[in-house]
Amino acid sequence: MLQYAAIVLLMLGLYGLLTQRNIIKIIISLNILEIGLNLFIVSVGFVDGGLAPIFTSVNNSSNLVFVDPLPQALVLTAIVIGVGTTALGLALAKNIYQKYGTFEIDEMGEE
Amino acid sequence: MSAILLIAIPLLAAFISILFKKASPYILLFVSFGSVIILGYLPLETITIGGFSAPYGINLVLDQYSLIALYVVDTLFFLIVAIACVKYKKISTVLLVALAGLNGILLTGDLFNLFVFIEVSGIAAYLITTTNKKPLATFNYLVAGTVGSSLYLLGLIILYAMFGTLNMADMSANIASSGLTTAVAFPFLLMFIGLGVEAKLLPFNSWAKGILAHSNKLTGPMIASVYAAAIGFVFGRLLTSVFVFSDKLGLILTIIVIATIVAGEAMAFASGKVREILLFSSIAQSGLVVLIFLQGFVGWGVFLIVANAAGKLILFMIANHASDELGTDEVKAFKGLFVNNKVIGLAFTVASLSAIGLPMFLGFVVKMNILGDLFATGDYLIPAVILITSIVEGIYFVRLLMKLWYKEDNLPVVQYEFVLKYVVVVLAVLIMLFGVYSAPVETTANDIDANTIVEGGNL
Amino acid sequence: MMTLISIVEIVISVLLVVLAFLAINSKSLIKSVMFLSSLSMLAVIGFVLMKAPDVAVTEAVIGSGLVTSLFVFTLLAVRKVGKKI
Amino acid sequence: MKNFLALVFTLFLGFMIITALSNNEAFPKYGEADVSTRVSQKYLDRSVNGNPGEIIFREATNLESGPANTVTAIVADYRSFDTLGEVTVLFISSLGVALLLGSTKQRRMELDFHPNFMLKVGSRALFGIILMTGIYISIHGHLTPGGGFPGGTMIASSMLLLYLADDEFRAKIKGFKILESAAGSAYVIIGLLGLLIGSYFLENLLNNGVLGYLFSAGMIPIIYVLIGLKVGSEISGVIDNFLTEESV
Repeated sequence: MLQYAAIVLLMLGLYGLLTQRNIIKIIISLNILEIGLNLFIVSVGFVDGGLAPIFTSVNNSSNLVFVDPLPQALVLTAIVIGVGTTALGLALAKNIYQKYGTFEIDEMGEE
Repeated sequence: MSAILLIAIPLLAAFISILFKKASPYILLFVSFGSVIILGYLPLETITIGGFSAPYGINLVLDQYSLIALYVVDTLFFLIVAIACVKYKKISTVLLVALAGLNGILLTGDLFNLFVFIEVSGIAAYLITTTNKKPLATFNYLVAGTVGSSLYLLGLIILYAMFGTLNMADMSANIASSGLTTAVAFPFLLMFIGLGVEAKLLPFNSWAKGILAHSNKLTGPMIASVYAAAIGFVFGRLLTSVFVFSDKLGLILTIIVIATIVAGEAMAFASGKVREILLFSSIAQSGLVVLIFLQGFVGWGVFLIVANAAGKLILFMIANHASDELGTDEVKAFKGLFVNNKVIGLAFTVASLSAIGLPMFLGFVVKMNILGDLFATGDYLIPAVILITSIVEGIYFVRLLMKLWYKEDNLPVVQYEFVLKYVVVVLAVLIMLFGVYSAPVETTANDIDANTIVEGGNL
Repeated sequence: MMTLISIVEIVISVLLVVLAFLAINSKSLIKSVMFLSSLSMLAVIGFVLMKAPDVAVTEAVIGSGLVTSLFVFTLLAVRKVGKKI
Repeated sequence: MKNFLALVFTLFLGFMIITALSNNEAFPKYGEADVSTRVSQKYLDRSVNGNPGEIIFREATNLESGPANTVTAIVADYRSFDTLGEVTVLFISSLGVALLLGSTKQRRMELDFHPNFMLKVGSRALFGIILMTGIYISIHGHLTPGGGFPGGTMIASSMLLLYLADDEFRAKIKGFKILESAAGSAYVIIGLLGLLIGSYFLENLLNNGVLGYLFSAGMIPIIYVLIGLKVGSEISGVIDNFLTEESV
């Protein structure tokens, strides 16, 4: 069920990118797209009834059924990359605002 | 002395150079020159990282294909940096990280690692294009690049869920043994679109117009020749040695790519600005590169990238320098530019004639061999497309050249500094040398064809 | 039968989609930033449901903590200069 | 109207993806992923280079990869080259924000809200707690969930708290730059040491000790603390750039 929500989130992010003309809204849609993608990546590795892939004093042996740890490691990287691009996008948005005085792309007018 | 130094040393230099602001341009020059020199001493081998063997750990693949790719990308990177680093001192650390990212893209043998390095060099590219002083164009490039790499990651994760591995060699073995070519079509299409955004293929290259039409001496050559070459090599590696795709999918992709070529040529023909002509012809050429790899010709695809990258560097460097000085890039303002700087004019002419594919130049050798191989496989549609586009290219390049050489009364006064002249002339001489004496080119191309296991091609 | 976990999962999925739609289509920027922040918190719960504690901690700290504050700082800097947002 | 059409198109695209995935027999249904056919089964059993048999918490010694948290084992040991790339991504984006927004003379942006007494005192107290949690999570990355990245961001958010508590507060950016550069180059030098002393780049040279103890997993805690410091200083730099403006 979460996997379907992740795909719909991905598509809503794409929808936001296609329709919104506001710089901040575009960055928000980009974030929604990335959250959806991260949820989908982790959902690919989910095993029903599996345990979190950490050895603790409770689930302490390697014979237990664990969830797939590799997609979680990939998502750690994807989240940090998403933050990197969002920080850059917002810095660009501030520059654009200083130059054009607005966030709406249509009001900027391509000079 | 292992290939990992090509990535570790630029990263170490980047981390250190944020402390020594004044010395960072010289660190950049030294490291990029060093990375070209190191290439001579690297044995061709697969390097595992962290001590865990291939499908479980990450490995770097240094075979003949990636050695040539590294030579091309690193040399052109050093030439651009040598010219532009004095003016753009502020972003030398960014250029160091871009060098590490590009070397990573060409070396890595792991699909997720390729995604990370595409992001590293992509973010470095966004920062390089901020020197264009066009924040909206950089913002469009950032959004397009991020969406592209997100789609690439989506396709990669679906493939991981199906085959359980992230390593390229392991993945291609699983795909070939499983024989699910129809099921692989969808994730492969996502990855193709993801990379297509970066390679300026047709439906997703709107960002390229904003970036390259207002480019300067650094962004123009960097994005149009170095980054385009790196992405071309990635396409080569993925299309030929990883993916096996069915007839139907091969046809769809060929149609997308041919549309890119035709549209690129048409827009270049119709455009009035020098940089726009070069921009659209570089879009068409990147489409041609992908087309050649789709047909499975690895060797000649590599040399098509080499010819394009060298030619594009000369064209964009000269055009951008002139438009920086004159302020506008209308063809009318450039009239008679080469009359009083003959050397630059000669180099520009050599580069554009090689792009068209006229005899005596590297472009001709590559195009003739590709057409020969295509005819051998009994395929007539694609050679026809290549010939028509070469003719269209010929028309608008010659028209441009005539204007630039035409003797005018008020000649635009543009001063080219010595380093730029020297670099451009050396490249032009190389293009002519390999055009005339093309034996080594043919042998290496057949070598690459021989020892790259061509998994791709229509099943 | 509907265990507690799968009920929570369905509720989270529906909320995720509704919040994402609201975040995109809401009029004022501050509102959509708040929706984005709550969307990221729900994603944290989703990660916990999918037995991914590492990712949940990272998403919580970075996703709803850092990203929301960066958005709010940008909007504050802009509101000081320009018209209402 | 255009928005509605775009919505219909994207939802249709989503439906196409869901159907394509559901009738693709190699793609496992949600929850039925078979980990044994995947690469990650060897990560769970720590048997990439040799099968150690059953691994018991606090008893297994000298495994090929020390951390008890398998995700940390993958991120920092099996695929540590990805993490090096990721640290570069954060490095380059914080450098980019400094290039885009920073300038030589910066001063705090005057916002129309001023911290009242409660915020000033409260955040002084909270600052210590959040900083300690951040350092705790970075150090215990190999045992408990979290690690270098969330730990570093928590350290940065404790700096953020100080920014909110006081209008004139400016963190020592020069100090953060030195810390960031030192931690980053230390990480690459550890990798190069692995190449010189061991035989692989980023090889884990120290022995892994007993699974589950604080001083186990060889180099991984050191690498994660370095990443935590680096991420913390970078994100504080980003926050500083977002909260200041050019002083005229």
